[in-house]
Amino acid sequence: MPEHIPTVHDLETPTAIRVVDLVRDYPRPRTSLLQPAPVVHALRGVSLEVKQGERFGIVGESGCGKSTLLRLIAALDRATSGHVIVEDTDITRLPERRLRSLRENLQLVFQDPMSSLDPRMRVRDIIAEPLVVQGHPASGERVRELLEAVGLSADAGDRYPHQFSGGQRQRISIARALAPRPRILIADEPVSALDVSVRAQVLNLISELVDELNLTLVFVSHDLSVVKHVCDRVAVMNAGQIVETGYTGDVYAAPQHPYTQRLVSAIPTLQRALSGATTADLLAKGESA
Amino acid sequence: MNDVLTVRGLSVTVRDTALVSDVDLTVGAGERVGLIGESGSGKSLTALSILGLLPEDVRAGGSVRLDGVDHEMVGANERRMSRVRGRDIAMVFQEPMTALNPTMRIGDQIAESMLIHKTLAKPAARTAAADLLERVQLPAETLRAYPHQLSGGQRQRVVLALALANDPALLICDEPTTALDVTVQALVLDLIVRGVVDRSSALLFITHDLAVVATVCERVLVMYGGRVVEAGPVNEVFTRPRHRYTEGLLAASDLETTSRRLTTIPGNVPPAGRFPSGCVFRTRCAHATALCEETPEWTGSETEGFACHHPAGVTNA
Amino acid sequence: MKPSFSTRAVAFLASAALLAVTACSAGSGTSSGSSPGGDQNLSIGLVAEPASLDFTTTDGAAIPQVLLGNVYETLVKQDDSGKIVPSLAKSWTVSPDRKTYTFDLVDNAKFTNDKQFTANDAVFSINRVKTAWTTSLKAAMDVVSQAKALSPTQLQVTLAKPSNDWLFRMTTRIGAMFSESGVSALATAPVGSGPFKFSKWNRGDSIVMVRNDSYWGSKPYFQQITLKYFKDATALNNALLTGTINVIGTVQAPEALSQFTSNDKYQVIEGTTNGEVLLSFNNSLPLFKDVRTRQGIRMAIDHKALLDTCWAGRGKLIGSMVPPTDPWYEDLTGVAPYDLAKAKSLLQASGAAGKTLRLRLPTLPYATSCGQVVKSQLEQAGLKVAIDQLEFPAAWLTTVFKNADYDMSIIAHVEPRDLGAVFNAKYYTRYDDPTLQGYLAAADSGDEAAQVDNMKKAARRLSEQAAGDWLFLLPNLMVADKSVKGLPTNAITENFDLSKLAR
Amino acid sequence: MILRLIERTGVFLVSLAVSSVLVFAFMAVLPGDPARVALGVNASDEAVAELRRQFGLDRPLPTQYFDWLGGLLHGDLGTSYVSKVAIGPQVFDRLQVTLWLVVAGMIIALVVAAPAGTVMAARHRKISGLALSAFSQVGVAVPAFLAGILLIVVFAVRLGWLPANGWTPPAQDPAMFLKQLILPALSLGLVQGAVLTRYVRSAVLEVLREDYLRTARAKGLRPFQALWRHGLRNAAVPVVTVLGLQLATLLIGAVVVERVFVIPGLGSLLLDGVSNRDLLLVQDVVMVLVIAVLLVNFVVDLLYVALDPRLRTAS
Amino acid sequence: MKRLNPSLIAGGVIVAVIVLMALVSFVWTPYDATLVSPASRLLEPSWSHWLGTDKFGRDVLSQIMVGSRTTLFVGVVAVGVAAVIGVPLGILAAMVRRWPSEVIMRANDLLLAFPALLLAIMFGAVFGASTLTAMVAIGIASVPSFARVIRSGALQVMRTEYVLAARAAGRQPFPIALRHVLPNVTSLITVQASVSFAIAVLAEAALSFLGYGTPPPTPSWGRMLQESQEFLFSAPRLAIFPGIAIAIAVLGFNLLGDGLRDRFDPKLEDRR
Repeated sequence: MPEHIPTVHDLETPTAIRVVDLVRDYPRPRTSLLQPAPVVHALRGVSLEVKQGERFGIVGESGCGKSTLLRLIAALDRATSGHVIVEDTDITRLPERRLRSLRENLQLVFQDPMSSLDPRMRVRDIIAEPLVVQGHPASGERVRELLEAVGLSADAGDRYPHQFSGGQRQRISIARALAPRPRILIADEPVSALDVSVRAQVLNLISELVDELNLTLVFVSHDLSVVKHVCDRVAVMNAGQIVETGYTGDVYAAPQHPYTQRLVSAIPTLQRALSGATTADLLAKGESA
Repeated sequence: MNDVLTVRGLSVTVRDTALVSDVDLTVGAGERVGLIGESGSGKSLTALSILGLLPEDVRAGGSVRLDGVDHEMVGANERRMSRVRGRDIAMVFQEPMTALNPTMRIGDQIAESMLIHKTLAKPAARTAAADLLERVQLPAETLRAYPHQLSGGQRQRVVLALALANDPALLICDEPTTALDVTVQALVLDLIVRGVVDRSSALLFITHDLAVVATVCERVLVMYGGRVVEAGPVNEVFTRPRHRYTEGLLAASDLETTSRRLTTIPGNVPPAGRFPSGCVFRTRCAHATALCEETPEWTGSETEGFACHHPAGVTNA
Repeated sequence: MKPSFSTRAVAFLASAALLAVTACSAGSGTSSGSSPGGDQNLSIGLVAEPASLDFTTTDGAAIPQVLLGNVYETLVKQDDSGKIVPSLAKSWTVSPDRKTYTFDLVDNAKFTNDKQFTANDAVFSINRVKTAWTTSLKAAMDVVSQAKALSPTQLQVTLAKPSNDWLFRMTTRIGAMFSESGVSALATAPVGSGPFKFSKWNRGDSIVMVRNDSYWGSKPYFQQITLKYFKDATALNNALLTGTINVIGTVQAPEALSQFTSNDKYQVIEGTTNGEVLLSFNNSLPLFKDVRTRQGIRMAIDHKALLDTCWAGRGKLIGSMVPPTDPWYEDLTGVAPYDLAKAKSLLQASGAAGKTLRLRLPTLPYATSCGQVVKSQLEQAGLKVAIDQLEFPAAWLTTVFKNADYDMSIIAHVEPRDLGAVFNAKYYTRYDDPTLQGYLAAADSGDEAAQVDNMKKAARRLSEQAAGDWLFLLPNLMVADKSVKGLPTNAITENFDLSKLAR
Repeated sequence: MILRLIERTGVFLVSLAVSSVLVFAFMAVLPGDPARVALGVNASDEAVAELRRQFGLDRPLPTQYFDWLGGLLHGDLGTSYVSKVAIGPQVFDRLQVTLWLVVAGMIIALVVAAPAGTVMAARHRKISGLALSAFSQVGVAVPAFLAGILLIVVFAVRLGWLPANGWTPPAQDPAMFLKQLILPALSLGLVQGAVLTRYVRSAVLEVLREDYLRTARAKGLRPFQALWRHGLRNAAVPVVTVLGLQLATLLIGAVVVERVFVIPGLGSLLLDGVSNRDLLLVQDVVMVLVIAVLLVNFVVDLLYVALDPRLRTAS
Repeated sequence: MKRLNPSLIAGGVIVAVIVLMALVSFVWTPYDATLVSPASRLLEPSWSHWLGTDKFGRDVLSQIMVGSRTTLFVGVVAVGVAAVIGVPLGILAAMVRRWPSEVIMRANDLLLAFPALLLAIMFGAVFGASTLTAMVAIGIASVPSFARVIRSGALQVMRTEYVLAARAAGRQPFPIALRHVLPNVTSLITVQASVSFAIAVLAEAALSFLGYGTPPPTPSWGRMLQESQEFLFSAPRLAIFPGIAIAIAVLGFNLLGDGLRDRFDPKLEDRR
């Protein structure tokens, strides 16, 4: 699928992440002994490139394969075929023990603020975990520094996750991700479980940190509006493939692929609604179930 | 236009904690009213107390009246309420994946709503069910399917079909599309709107999504901390918010802004029942003063007004 | 272990501890004649169910209890007083050298397969013990050098050497008379000449016997007798209380007797058995080679208190390995009376005091019960006792009985006249005493008077040497509906005679 | 669906094969030479050797195993070392007895547990629910044999209504059969019922929290109607699992009740076999029990499919 | 907000009393629990013997006190064996790939085909009847239920994002099992342990009744009950006291299990 290889916008900038023709099939539990196990094609040949310092968005609906793609990029899962190259290292087939530099340079923030923090650990230990694993001294100093960076007071370290609200927990998650001073931050739907009033805070925080620490950001969301706000470039995924890639403004204003067009038109916005758009208008480009 | 639903002074408490206080709410025939609020604002509890389906140890107070039902619905006994539910009021819940009985065929589940209220006899109910499925754009084979064979969007349409089965005077939707993808959401929202418009039913639509409520509804009530803080026509409230919370919410959800920084409301939404006394928003409000420790009076009419000591759009001292 | 350790049969086996009720032939009640209202049924509750019906290849007391005397008959049998009396043999003579026995047989006995009983069947049965039997008891027949039929009603048996014991053993299962053509399915279809026929076996539950209407002797009263088996003493009691059974053949929970004694619907029968409850010592161990240890232990035990505590005071105190029904019985309880002070000093002297002895008990009610009393009493005399429970029969037989891996044990030896068999260098008691063996040999080969005299000496020798401690003699305890007659007072034979029972 | 059946059958057969090896191996390490125990301790070594040869105990273990397995497949369970009679008919008879007992017990348990558990769940915050709950807790805590003894004391000995013990095959005397079945089935059923009640309660509680029950009530079903029409079938799924497990446990667990009520069941046959070192008998009984348990599991598996359409095919 | 529920309090109090009784019995009992004294056999309850004496003249109260040690021993051994095998097995089955996991769980199901009592009797036959062998058997028979419960709990933990985060941070499987999975299934382990404890106590009683339980002279409630049988009519108290003790102990552990489950299971308490 050569047409899906992203256009490299700036040849000078080194590549942070390159994904080449990535395929991931999951066998489903057999339904019979006679037939081979059915296969779920989670990724059907995905290629993309993220430049250093870029804010790259991935948008798609549930089951489109965006989470699988993230796991492969973070070496949390094994590809069926294809390659993932992070900062010039092909990590696709590396054994766990040789992933040390990836584990330091690439960190993740997850969607669910309830499930992303171990309820039995103190916040201080949660934040220090990546450091301890990598063999760095987990000084209280560093933990305090991180807490401060995400806008939490230093005494938050002594408490347990359940003592925090959703937004605060997401801050802790971000602090943990930043602990080993990564160069790449991958955020998987980091705000979709948050209240609107808190969502803005967390989005601001991520933005600020990315700027301040000069991070490469890969931001995954089902919400095109959020991606549009945060990211420079976006890839739209559907059914295990990238259907469209481009600058977020362009994709949003003039979607090329029919799926993207349908997606964009289905998003209700306040402006459109106030100017008289009805639910029927959301379906302008056809419908799906 | 007569009022289908009239709620007066509704309160919901669990043990001694108030979760919803003093909610007044009217929905007229054919009217689409939105109830918007973040988590813990009490919007779902409000809906459940209208239906009388609150969890066991949660109590409702105040008054809920429905046009055509000759009794007070708060505190009414199960027998009376079960006659009202599904016939006069129907409800679509948030989570389509679990809202249907996994061991019963779709057709039977839809037909059941009609059989219970004896609106139709068995064979007729069957035909009616097929008809309803067609209205929500599902094929007739769906009748024989089990829920697990359908996608989330399809299931939500089934739930909508069985809610509309008896042409209810009032349809309550509680975050009906939150769990769905955007493209699916568009379809379901359209089906809901068409369903109520066709029947001239009243709609009470609950969501946290401003854009959705603006698209679906004509009038909106904003809830925060178990109270209605502002009410009015969608265009009015979303363009000229009076309550400081509405104002903040609008700003925080504006992702179209060209600035990299979004406007935020400081602090977090407190858990249900832990909101401050007086003005529930005062702990997060930049305009709060000592005055806000007193509960602000409702300003304006029942359909259009707000409860704020320092409303926006007024030059304040 | 060799098949035989003397001319004497090793009578004891697993049966011992199974507490067989062995009933004597002469009942206490009046027995009915030949023509009662014979349509009556009776149900008797027993404890140990047989594993098979073939006592020629399967050990245990349960099979002869049911079949001997009822289905199979012997040439001679024991009466209530222990005397040997005629059965299938009308009379017999012994040659002066005491080696040749000539039996005159009855001429009207018939097997249930309709074959007449003849001297040939007797020869066949006696020879078959040597050839086809596989149980250890067959050794009792080793002394026979020849058996031959002089006529259809006359049998001559020649022994290799004189043996008083042989004739006695002929009253036990060894002497059972089989039909030459009736041994093909002994395990399931026994054929005998007795007053009852085997009818049905509901395994795990009951055995049904029906009257043999063509029996040559006086016919039994009951048409059908069901023997029901209960593993649990309480269940047995309940069965009688609720009318499921009419007779408890063996009371296993003597403490529970009070509920019957206080109720005039029931009669309680109490007599003696052959079951000496023995606290056995492993006499091959250095500690037990010292007679002071053995005597010390005997004197440390307060037998009266023990009997009261563990068997509700039912049973008889005996001072040696002889029950009161044997002709050479003497009361030897005074040989080693309870004397704690003396016991302590004896144990001190022998160096046993302070040592830990393993008391390895079979999992049987009386052993478990008495073991705890023995432990407590011995510990007061300065010993330490560690109780081990071994599953009976398998584990106990292997560990204690076969390998003699024990210090002390408790088991009831219920075989008749088993003194010589039990106190023997090759037996698990490991009691090696030439003096004793001398007395026993003399008893076996001498005439009746010499036998009684030598057996008395043997019993006294055992008691004085404290080869073991005889805790008590198990009582014959039966409970029955008041109306049941003919129940035996004493239970000193291998069988439970059903033919005397009546209402 | 048929393919699923074949697969389940495959799993069942493999489990059978593996467990047969386990059972055989376990018996092979059981101390106590069966031939010697059968003959008595004083038997000569020659006689023991002869018996061993006769029973084929002198052959290599794998040969013995396959012989045994072959016999099993033909329904021939061999001949007992101790009683020298065929084991098959015996085991079959005893199994029937135990099955009557267990099934009667389970029926009583179910009859008690289903309504009681449902009420406990539906009224779990009300006095009636709590009272039932407390009652079932006490029921769970009473050992089955103690319950049996108490029942005998009260209903058989004191009141004389029913026989204290014993067993009559139904074909022989149906009235007596029923009379004798009542007390043991009750002592088994009440205790199991108490255990089952707790599972029914939690299953129903679980279901009561399900969204679809709320949907049903929003349709206009009254709480009990909603539970009846939509809840019970769903609650049945976890309960069936427990029922299967209980049935399996009871096959052998009934031995205690068999002992109390003097019932010639499989459990008591096993106990006798163990103490007599009737090795082949024990091996056969254990195998039959294991087969029964696996069979129950297999049936439970199939029942799931009947109860839960989600398991039929993943669309 | 986690509140103490009545089950938890009741269960906790009962279990605490039993533990206390066992501890006290090491230093003090009214009488020597194993001393046979024919003179004082079968005494009715009185001021000197609160619960009377048995047929050996042993003080029933003292025996019940010392017997609580056996009860606790029984539970600890059975639960210990079950937990030590079942917990790692369950966690392993949750963490390995599908096939090995399938094999582990099938083997586990197979063990389920050998009911506790059957195993106990067979173990008794092989290793000799003793409390320890019986309880090891009961423990082994309880492994499947432990493994199942722990596996399903561990699977849930493995699906959480904090485990994903730990893996992304470079944690190896073993430390993940130790630091994240184990602590988060402890509540399940506690509940299961409590329930298995009750089962073990009941099993000991049943085994004692069959003669495969605690051998004399060690006082055990199960054996006291068994020994009391012949006195059901003349001295029913001999059965009643140990019977009540067993029932209360089982009740206590069951209540504790229920209480812990209610407390740990967020679904049961809808409100925070």
